[in-house]
Amino acid sequence: MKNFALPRSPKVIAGMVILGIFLLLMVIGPFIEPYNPSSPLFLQNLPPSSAHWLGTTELGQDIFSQLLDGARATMVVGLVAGLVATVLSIVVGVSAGYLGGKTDEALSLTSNVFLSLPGLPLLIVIDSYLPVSKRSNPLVIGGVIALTGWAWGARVLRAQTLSLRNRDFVEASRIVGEKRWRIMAVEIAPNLLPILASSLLFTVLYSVGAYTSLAYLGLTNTSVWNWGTMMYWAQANNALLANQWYWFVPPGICIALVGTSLALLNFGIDEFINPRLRAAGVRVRGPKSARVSRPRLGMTPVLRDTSGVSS
Amino acid sequence: MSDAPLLEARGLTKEFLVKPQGSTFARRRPFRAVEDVSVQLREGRVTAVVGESGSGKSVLARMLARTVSPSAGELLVGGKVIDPHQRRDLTYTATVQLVLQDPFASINPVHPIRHVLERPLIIHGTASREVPALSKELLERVALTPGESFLDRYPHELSGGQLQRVSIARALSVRPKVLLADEPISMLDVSVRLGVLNLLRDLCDREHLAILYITHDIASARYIADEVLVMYAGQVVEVAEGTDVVDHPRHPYTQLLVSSVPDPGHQDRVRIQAPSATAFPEEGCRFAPRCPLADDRCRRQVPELVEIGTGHRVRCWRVEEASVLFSSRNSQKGGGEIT
Amino acid sequence: MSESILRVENFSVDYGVGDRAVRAVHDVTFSLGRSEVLGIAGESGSGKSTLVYGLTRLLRAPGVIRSGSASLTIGEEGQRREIDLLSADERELRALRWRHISVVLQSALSALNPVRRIGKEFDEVLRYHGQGTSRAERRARAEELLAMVGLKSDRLDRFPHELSGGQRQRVMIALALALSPDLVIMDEPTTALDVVTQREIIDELRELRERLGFAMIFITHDLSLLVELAEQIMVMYAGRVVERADSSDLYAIPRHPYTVGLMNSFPPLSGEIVPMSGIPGSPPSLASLPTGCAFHPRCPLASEECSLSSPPLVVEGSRSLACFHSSPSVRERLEIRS
Amino acid sequence: MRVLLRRFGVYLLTAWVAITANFFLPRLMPGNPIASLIGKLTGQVTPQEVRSIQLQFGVGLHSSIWQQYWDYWVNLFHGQLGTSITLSASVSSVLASQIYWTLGLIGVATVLSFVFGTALGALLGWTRGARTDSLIPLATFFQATPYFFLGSVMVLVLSNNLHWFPDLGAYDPNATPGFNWGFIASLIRYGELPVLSILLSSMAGWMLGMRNMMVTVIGEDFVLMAVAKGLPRRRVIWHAARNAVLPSVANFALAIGLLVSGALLVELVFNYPGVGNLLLNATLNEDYPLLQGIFLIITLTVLGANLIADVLYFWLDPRTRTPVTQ
Repeated sequence: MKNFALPRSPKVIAGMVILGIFLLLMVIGPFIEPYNPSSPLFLQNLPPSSAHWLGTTELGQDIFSQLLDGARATMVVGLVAGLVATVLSIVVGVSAGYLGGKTDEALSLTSNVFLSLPGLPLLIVIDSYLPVSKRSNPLVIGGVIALTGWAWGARVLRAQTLSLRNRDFVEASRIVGEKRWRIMAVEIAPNLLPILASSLLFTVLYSVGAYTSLAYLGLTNTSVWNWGTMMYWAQANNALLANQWYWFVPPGICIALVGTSLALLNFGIDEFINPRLRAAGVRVRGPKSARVSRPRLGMTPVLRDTSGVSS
Repeated sequence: MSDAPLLEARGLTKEFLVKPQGSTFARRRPFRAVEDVSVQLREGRVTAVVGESGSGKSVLARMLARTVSPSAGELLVGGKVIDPHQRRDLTYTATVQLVLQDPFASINPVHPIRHVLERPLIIHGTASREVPALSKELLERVALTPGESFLDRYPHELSGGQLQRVSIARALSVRPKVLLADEPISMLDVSVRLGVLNLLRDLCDREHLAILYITHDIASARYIADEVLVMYAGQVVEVAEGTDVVDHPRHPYTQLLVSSVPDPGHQDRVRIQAPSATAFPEEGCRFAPRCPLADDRCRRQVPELVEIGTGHRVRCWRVEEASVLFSSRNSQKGGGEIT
Repeated sequence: MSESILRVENFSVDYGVGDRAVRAVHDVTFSLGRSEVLGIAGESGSGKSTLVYGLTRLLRAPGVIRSGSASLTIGEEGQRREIDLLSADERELRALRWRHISVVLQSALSALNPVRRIGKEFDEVLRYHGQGTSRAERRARAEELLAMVGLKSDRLDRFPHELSGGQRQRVMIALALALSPDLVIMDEPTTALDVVTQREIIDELRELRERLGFAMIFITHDLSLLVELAEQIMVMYAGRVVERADSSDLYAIPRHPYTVGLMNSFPPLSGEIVPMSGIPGSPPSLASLPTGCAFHPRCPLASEECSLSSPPLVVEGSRSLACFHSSPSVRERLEIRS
Repeated sequence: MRVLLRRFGVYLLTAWVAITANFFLPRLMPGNPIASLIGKLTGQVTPQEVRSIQLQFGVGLHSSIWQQYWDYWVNLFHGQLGTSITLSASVSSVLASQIYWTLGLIGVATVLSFVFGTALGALLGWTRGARTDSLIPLATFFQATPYFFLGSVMVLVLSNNLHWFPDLGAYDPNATPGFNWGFIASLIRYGELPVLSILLSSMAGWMLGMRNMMVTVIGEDFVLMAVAKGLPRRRVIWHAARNAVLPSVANFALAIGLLVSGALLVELVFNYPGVGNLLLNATLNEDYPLLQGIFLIITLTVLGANLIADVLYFWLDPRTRTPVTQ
C-alpha cells in the first residue's frame, strides 16, 4: 500500500517529532526524573536553578520531576481512552454504515444522542458519583472519557463506510462472489485507514484535554501525577499570583504541545484525503528566478520563457 | 447443445418506492424502473440494450447479475429457473458476470492488479499454484501484454482503457458463459473505445460467450450487436435483429433517438421534433406526451410489444403511421416539422 | 475570412514551473473570425480545455502561461479596440468577462451555485455589469433570456438541483448569453446529456448564433458533432494542434492519421458494418510524452523520422497539418490497412 | 421538514437519556454515593433536609424504582429539582439566579467566536498559499491549549501584570447592580477578558474547519464560474463562503458541546458567577441535587442551541428541503 505515504510537509514532520518526544517521555519519564516527585525534600518555593530546573513547589517538591513523571499518566490515559473510543467508533460506525437498515438507524441514533450530550459536564457528573478509590485509577477515568468521546468518530466512519459500500469496486467484489466479511475486511477497511487515523488523533486529543481538565478541577486522585494535577496544585497555591509561572506554565505548555502535534499530524492526513488542501499544488514551485507570487483564481500567471522553449 | 438460451429473463420488473417531489408528508409511491422486460441471451450472440439515462437499463443489468432482486419475473439459466432467495450463489456467479461502467471506480485503488484477478480465481476454486499463471493468461486474453508486467501495478498507474480491460479480465476469470457489460465504453477515451468493443465481439465470436451490451450509444449497438432492444421509461419499446432497429426504426421514440445522433454524412435527415421528457405518465403509452402521433388511445392504454416482421417487435398503437412517417420524411429532405 | 475577434499566437501553457513542469499546451496559433464557430476536438489530456482556460486566464494553479500572445477585439463596428488578454490586469479582465467572453461548462450542476435560486444567478450577472436598474427590470430580462432557450419563467425560482440536466444546461446557455457577449466558450456542454437532449441543445445553439451573431469556441471529443456545428475544426493531440481545416474539408478528407483514427473511432449509423479498429494504444500522459511526434507510437504510418523530431504545423491554404506523411491519400492508405 | 423533525426527535431522545441518566446514575453507581453522603450529612443538616435528599435519590424508600422514576418526572414537570444541600435553597431558584451569567457570557462568546472564526477561516482559505498560512500552526497551538491554562495565563499577563483589564469577577464591586449605565459598562469591561480568552481558544477550531472547507469549495466549478462572470472578488469569496460554511453549521452540535464544556471553566478561572462555578462547587461538595439540576440545564441548553443550528442549516441549504433530481 505504498500510496498511503503521508505527504511530507514540514507540518507533518514537526508533528511527528513533537509527538515522538512525548511518547518517549511517557516511557522513560519516571526513570529519568532526578527526584521523587512526591517527596517534599527541598526548600519550598524555590525559583528555577541548575539544581531544580523548574524550581520547587510550596511543599518543596521538585517540579521538573513532577513534569517528567506526569508525562506517563497523561499520555497513557490519553492514548488508552483514544484507542478505546476509536475501537468503539469503528464497531458502531462501520457496522452501521455497512449493515444499513434498522441496525444503522439504531446505531446512528445512539451516536447522535451521545454527540448531543455535553461531554465535560457529563464526565464531571459521572466522575463525581464515582467513589474516590475508583477515581485514582487512570484506566477507569480513561474508560469514562472514552464513553463520552466515541460518537464523533463513529459518525465520520459511518458516513465514509456508507459511501464506500456503494462504490463500484465493492459491487464488483460482490459480483465475483466475495464473502461479506472479506469485502469489509479486505476491500473496504484499507480505504478507511486515513479516516480512521484522523479520528484516532482527534479522540486522543480530546482525551488528553478531558483528562487534564478533570485533573485540574481536582476531580481525579490528586496524588497521581499528571500535568492537570500539577496545575491543580499550582492553582490551589496561587502560584500564578505569586509569579511562580514555572509551576503552572510548563505542564500547560506540554499539554498544548501534545495537542498541537496531534493536530499537525491530522493536517497531513487531511491533505492526503483531500488533495486540494495540499499546498504543493498551489504555490508554483521552481527556481528562484522563475518564482511566481501566489496565483489568484482567475488570474493565471504569465511567465514568458526568456531562455526559449525546449521542444 | 440444447436450444435453451444460456440466460433468459422473463417479465422482469423492478419497483422502487420514491417520495414525490416537493411534498413533505406524502407517502412514498412505487415507481417502476423496469417493467416486464424479457430477454434471451444465447451463445455466441451479442444482445444490445439501448436507452437513455432513466430508461432502466442499468437496473436491468443488475437484476440479471442478481445484485438487485426483481419485484417480479424470473431468471432461467440453461432453461432452469433460478431460486430468487438464494443470496450468494457461486454457480450463478460462475455463469453470469457483470462489467461495470466506470473502470476507475470499479477497481479498488488500494490493491494491485494481481489481487483483482486472483480473488475470483481463488473463490471459484482454482488451485493456488495455478493462480499466477492463470492471472497472466487472463490479462493477455484481454490484450494486456505482457501480462506479468501488469500484475504488480496499482490501478492509478493504468489508463482507463487498460483498467476496463482488467475489469473484463476479472469477469472472465470465473469462466462465465454470459457477460453483461453496463456501458463499458462510455467513460473511456474516444480512441480506445472501439478496441474494447472489438474485444467484446471477439470474446463472443471466438469463445462463444453470450454478451449483453448496455449502452446509450445506438451507433455502437448497431456496430456490435446481433439483436438490439430499445428501452424507454423501463419498457422495451422496440426489438429487432441485426441493424434493423437503426436502419428501419418503427417506434417514434427509436426514430427520435436515431435522428438525434450527430451524423455529418446525413445532415439532411429529417428530425422528429418532440418536447423534452418531463415525468413519465402513469397510464397509457409512456412516450405519448412527447409523441407527435399520440392519440386518445395512446394516452389511455399501454400498447403491447407486437411482432411486425421477422424478429422485429414494436410497442406502439400507431406503428403503421409511424413507420411511414420516418421513411417518407427522409426521402422528402427537409420537409416541415411535426409539432 | 471575416475580421478576426480572437488572435492567438505561439500560445503555450505549463503545469508547474521548473523541473516538474509539464507542458499541456504547446505553441498554439489560431484566429477566430467574428461570429464564427471554431470546434476543438481531442481526447482527455489533449490540452483543449487547458488552451481555452489559459486564454481566458481562468486556468487554475499550477497552470502557468509560458509563451505567446492572445488578444481579443471588442467594441462596436468602427470603434474596435484590441485587448491583450495576457497583459490585462484584474480590473480589465473583470470588465471583459461575461460581457465579452462567457463560458459554459460540461456540468451545469457544478457550475451553478447549489444554494442559490436560478433567478439570483441572472440578477447578479446583470446587476454587476450594470444592466437593468431595478430588480424588476432584471427579472424581466431573465425571463426573456429563459424564454429564448425554451424554459418557463417559473424556473427562476428553482434551485439547480430541482431541474433536469438538460434544463440546467439551457439555463447555463441563457446565462452565458445574458450580456450579448462577442465570444462564448463551450466546454463539452452536451457530453453529460442524452443524445436527444444534446440534439435539442445543438439545434438551439445554431439558431441562437444565427440570430445573435456571437462567435463560439466549442470543445468536444465528438468530431461528428463539430462537423455539424463548426465552420473550422482544430484537432489537438498531446497539447499540440495536429490538424486544422474547414469542417467540411476535414470531414471529407482528414489528413492527419490521428484525425482519421478519431473518425474511425465512431461506428457509422448507416451502411454495411465493416470492422473498425479505433486507434491502438492509449493517449499518452503529458508527464512522459514520446519523443518526436507524440502520436507516433500509435500511428500506422510512423517512420523513423517521426520518432526523432516533432513535425511542425504547416499552413497550406485554409488547412494546417502537422505530419511528415501529409499526402492527401492518407485516408485511403489507412483504410486499406485496417 | 422531515429532516428537521427527525433531528428534533433525536434531541427529545437525548433529553430523555440525560434525564434518565440523571435519575439512575446515583442509584446504580457502585459504592452507593448517596448513602455515604447522607452518612456524612447526619447531624449537619436538619432531618427534613435529609429526608428530602432521601426522597430524591430513593434511599430507604419503599416504593418501587419505577414509581420513583414516575415521581421524578412529575416533579420535573413542576420545575422541582430538589433542594441544594450546600446552599439550602431550591435548585431551581439557585439555577434561575445564576444561569443568566452563563448564558450571557458563553452565548456572546460563542456567537462571536463562530462569526470571527468563520470569517477569518474564509479569508485564510481564499488566500491559501500566501504568507497568512503561517497563522495555521499558531491557531493549532491555541486550539490544542487547554482552556483553563490559556485563561489563567491571560489573567496573569494581561490583567495582573499589564493591568489592561480589570480584576477577576463579573462587575465592579462599587457599581450598583441594576439597569443603569455604570453597571452595564462595568459588566462589559469585566466581560472583555473572559470573552477574549474564549475567543482565542475556540476560534481556531472554526477557523481551521472553515479554511479547509473553503479550500475545497474554491476548487468547485461554480466558484470558477463566479470569476468568469466578472464578479468582484468579494462577491466571489461570498459565493464560496456561503457554501463552505455549511459543514461548520452542521458540526455545531459537536462544537457547542465542547465549547460549553471548555467555557464552563472560564467561570472558574475568572471567578465569574454562573453555572460553571456552581457545577464545580456542587461536585466538590457532593451536592448531588444541585449537580443533577445543573447537568439537566446544561444539556437542555446545548440541545436548544443544536436545534437553532439545525434550523439555520435547513434554511441555508436548499438541498435538504427538496430531494435532488438525477
